[in-house]
Amino acid sequence: MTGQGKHSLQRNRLYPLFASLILLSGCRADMPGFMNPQGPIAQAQRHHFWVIIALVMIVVIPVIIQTPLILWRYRYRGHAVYRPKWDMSRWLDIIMWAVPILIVAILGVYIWRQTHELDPYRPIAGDQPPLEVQVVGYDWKWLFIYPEQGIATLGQLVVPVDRPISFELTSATVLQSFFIPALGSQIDVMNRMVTRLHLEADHPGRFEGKNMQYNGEGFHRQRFVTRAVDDDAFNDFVQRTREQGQPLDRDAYAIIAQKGDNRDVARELGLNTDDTDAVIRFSTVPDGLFHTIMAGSPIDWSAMTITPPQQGTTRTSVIGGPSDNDTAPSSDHPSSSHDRKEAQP
Amino acid sequence: MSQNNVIPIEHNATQDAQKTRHPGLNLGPAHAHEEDTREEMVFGFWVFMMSDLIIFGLLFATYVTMLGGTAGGPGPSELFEMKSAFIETMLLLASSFTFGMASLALKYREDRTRLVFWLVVTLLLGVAFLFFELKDFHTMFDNGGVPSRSGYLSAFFSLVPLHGLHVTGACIWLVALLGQLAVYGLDAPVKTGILRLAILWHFLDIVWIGIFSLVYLGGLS
Amino acid sequence: MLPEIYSIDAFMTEKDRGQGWQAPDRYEDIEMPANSALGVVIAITGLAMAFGLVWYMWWLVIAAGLVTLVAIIARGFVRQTTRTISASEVQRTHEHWLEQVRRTTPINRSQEQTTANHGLPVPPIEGAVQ
Amino acid sequence: MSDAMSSIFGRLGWDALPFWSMLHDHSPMTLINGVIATGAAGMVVLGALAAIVLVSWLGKWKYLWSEWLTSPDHKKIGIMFIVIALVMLARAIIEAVFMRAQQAVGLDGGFLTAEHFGELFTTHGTIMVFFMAMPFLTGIINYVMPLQIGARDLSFPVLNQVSLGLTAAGAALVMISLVLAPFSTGGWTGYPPFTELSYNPGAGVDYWIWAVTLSTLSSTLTGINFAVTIFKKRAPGMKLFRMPLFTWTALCTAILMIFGMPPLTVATGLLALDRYLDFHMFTTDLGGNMMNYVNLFWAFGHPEVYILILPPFGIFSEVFATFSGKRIYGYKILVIATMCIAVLSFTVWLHHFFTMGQSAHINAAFGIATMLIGIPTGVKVYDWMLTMYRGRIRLSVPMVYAIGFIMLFVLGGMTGIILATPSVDYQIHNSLFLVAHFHNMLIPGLLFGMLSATNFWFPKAFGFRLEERWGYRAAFCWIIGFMLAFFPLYVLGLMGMPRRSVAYFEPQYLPWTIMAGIGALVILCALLCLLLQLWVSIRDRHANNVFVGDPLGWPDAGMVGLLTAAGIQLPGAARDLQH
Repeated sequence: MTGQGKHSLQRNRLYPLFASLILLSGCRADMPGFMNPQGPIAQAQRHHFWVIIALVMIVVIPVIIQTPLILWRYRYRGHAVYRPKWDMSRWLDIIMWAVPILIVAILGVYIWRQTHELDPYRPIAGDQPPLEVQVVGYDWKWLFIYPEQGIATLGQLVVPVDRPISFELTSATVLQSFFIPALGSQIDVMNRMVTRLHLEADHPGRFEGKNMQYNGEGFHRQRFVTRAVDDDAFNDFVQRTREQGQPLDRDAYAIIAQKGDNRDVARELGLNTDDTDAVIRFSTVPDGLFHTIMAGSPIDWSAMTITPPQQGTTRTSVIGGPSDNDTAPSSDHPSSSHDRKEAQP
Repeated sequence: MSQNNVIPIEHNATQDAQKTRHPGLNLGPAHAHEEDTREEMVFGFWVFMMSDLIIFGLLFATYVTMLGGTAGGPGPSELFEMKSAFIETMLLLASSFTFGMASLALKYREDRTRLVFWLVVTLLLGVAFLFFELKDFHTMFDNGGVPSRSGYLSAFFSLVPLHGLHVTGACIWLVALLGQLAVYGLDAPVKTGILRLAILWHFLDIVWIGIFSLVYLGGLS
Repeated sequence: MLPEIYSIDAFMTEKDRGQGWQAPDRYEDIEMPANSALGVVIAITGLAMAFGLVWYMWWLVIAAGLVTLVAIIARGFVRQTTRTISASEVQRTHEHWLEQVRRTTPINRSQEQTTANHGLPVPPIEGAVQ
Repeated sequence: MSDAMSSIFGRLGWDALPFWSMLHDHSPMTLINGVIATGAAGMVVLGALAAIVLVSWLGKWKYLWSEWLTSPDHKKIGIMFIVIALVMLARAIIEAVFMRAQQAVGLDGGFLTAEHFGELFTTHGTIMVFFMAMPFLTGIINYVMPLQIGARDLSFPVLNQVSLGLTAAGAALVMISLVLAPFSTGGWTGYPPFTELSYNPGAGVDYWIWAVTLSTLSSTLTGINFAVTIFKKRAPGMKLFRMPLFTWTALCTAILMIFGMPPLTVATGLLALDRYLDFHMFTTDLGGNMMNYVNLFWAFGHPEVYILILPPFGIFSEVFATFSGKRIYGYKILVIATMCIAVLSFTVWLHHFFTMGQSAHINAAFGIATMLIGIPTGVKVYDWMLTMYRGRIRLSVPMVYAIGFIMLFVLGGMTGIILATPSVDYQIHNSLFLVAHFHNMLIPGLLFGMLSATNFWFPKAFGFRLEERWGYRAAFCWIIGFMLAFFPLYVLGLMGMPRRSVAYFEPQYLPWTIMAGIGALVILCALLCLLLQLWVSIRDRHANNVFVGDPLGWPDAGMVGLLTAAGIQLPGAARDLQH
């Protein structure tokens, strides 16, 4: 991405109109969100944001500038020419239609390309294979399962820097929206459905993560910290989680499934709640936990082994149908074509 | 500037009515006066039908998207009975035909007895349709086909009974019109009432054809 | 009494020519819709039904539904749906109003926001500095 | 005994009273929120009682009944619609002030409970869309459109009464929910499964469902009525392309109502079936699919925003022309642009949920379709500027609103294009940026339009002009208040602050939420200015009498009797003042 240079160039152009935004860019280092991007996706999004503003300004600026000029020039008691019956000019009309059509045409091509490029379902190319993370939304916390590592955390997501992350997401309750602004896109999570998201962090650091879709009184507390660390630190984190964490067993899960935020879970689990980040580590998770939650079927608590990596979950494949977990294909199983949720009228 | 264009000049009312007469109003030349005074009502009813059609269209679309949502419960092949659906279709088609006869009786000013006769036959056919439909639902319930069982059945029971509810409403309207006919004779409101009810009746027939083909035939094929 | 519209801005054109505010040659009776309580009934039953549904007061839902149905059917039996305003009344009102127009002093646009503004403007003149 | 009680009162119990929880729990939060809720309930009860006492004291029951409540006159029904809209506007603005105040002190806490805040944003949104905007524009169209086309009344005057009755019932239901709480916390969109019985068993969501259903039924009937009137009751010689622009926009709005309202009726109806009869349309289990709801809701929701914005476009077309002393520029172009917008509005609903995981093709296609709407809208803005060009512009009160509209609306249009870009939308969806955007369209667009129309046509309705000094103050308060309240939300959205959050933990948000809170107070001032304007105008009505009216439409006797003792004969024509 072209980054800083192009951005500040546009900034100068927009100065008179976007005083507030500029003010904001002044303290950008301090600013959360994608104006201070920490990954390629968010950086591209910031770039698009300014490109679109620059293009649309071609239509907007004349209105903002000319309206006061017209008001002054043709004011009552002014001396400008008065033509009460003038109501049509072919040339002005052609320009009026042509300019927006041209801009929309350019924008259209641009959007088509960028939408495909930044599709959250599209894997990010990288030297290393992506890190698989499974995310489950609860009222009002997020559970992160690392299927390759066989561990899980709550309240904190730890990812290695410069390695793509491939998320599989679902919700154990109502509709929610998973979002790490500094890294990139948000995506909705729904029960009985799996959505996908691909992100990458290119700076080490701590970034806010949240839920964007209102889901009850603890909504604003449904937050987590994303920690982007180097590979050694990540391995260290995995190791420590395996050693120091507690198993995600039936009792622990019952606590997670209750309504409450990270801190409530920590308190119930008997952990120190003074730590505002309230990171909760689980050393082992049941087999196929993510998909059983997604499918709403009972969890097999006897199979607490390290899960092998999920293979080849493409967007068109069916995930979590009854065949996927023969542990408990109950009769109230939904038919499972909801992986890629096509919106239909 | 103001397009509030005002010049108080007399105009020729009859000429104007000729110009704007709506083609959907088909009472015939014998009822010219009713056409002039009431054609707005019939046109308005057409517009209302369009709006109603949107409701049915959306429910059809929803039904199609929910076809997979049987959640292990009974599906079309376990629940639907072709014979009874066919009887219902025939009853409704016949009732549309008899309503057509009633419309003709009205249009050509045949005696009122004939009009009433066809209307009553239509009403009876409509009630018979409802009877069979309810019987169908009853059988479905007995076979575990209740709306709370699955998303699919919910979609079915939000679409088909809504049609039944419309038919019920149409029957009540028909009774009310017969009442008006008895009290006021064949005056303009009764005539346009019959005309509008006819539109509704044929509309419901068409919706049922949709239900029969999409829900019953589609489900059993 | 209804105007004949022959172009966009017909009224403005008439006023420009000094031909605005004409009396018609002949006045006719006009029909207006008669009062009806149906709106009020539906408002009350609609509220009652919704309130009953919210709090599970089923008797209220059924009662309100029945009243609605009866009211709509009863409305179908009403034949007196219009009232007539006689030609003489139309004429009296219209001529009184024309008289008002004649008595009112037209104002310039600079007087719009003063108490001299009684709603009658001086027509705009092409190219004039007003 | 309890059986009998429950069959009479259903599930309504003492705990529905807003001060009930206060009696059992004395924690400061409960007390503060209980006092606020009780105060609101008290205002509803006192307001209703005051109205009853006032009418009785004046001995006006018979007059109210025969001249207003049972009157089929489109002018009176229009005015009653606007009265409902103004009452609901006042309530929803006060709620907005509470929300902004909460967020201004909401770093790590605040004074409102999350539950209370949820009810506030739900009622605020529901009221503003269904019980402020819709009745307001329905009222204005009701009043003005038949006069513009020379119709003596709407095609179906009694149906018009029924529409009014249904809207009034819905508004009353929302008001009752203040006294017998709670209301839904599911937002004005009411997304399931959060609004399903299993997650929200209380009466709140049911209040929302039935209030909205009453409103949509009303609007569908209104749409039919308006469309038939415009097609069938135009004065002789008034061809379609001789209709005033406001009537054109009314026609487009009516068509959008006819086709756009049924999807919401279906959505709320199915949600009601889920909640009342244990259906599984939108539940998570047993094969339900909440995405159907989202599609249905926005198949209504997107046409709805054009239902809201097109009549103001028509109003501004009249206002710009009148106060520039000039013909409207490009009449046919404006009509065509309006029709384009109306048609395109049905093709973009998916942009309300780019983040739901559909494929990039679909997202991109809907993003581009959304931008297409920008073309005719942009053309309209330029047409209005060219209408002023070579005119003689008088900055009257309606014109101030119009200028505020044109300058601010293009900014809203720009943020709309930003939101229509799927890749960027993934960042700002569900954030305060979105909230700022649609307020940027609806306040300068819809509300300024309505207030402009009120100032513009008031003399015609009541025979005297509205006082101008307070009018200017209201207009400037609205413009400044809007900018202060909503520009910071754009910034907050870019910083990733979610909408609907009662509190937050990022200190960087604080300056902006405080600024927005100040903006909300300025808007409250604007509301007070509007009330003062009305009061002063009525007080000084004799000085501002307008005698000359417009011969279109038969004036009903007693039209303005409620407000002027003069018993004015014919309502004056505002537009004639301006030439």
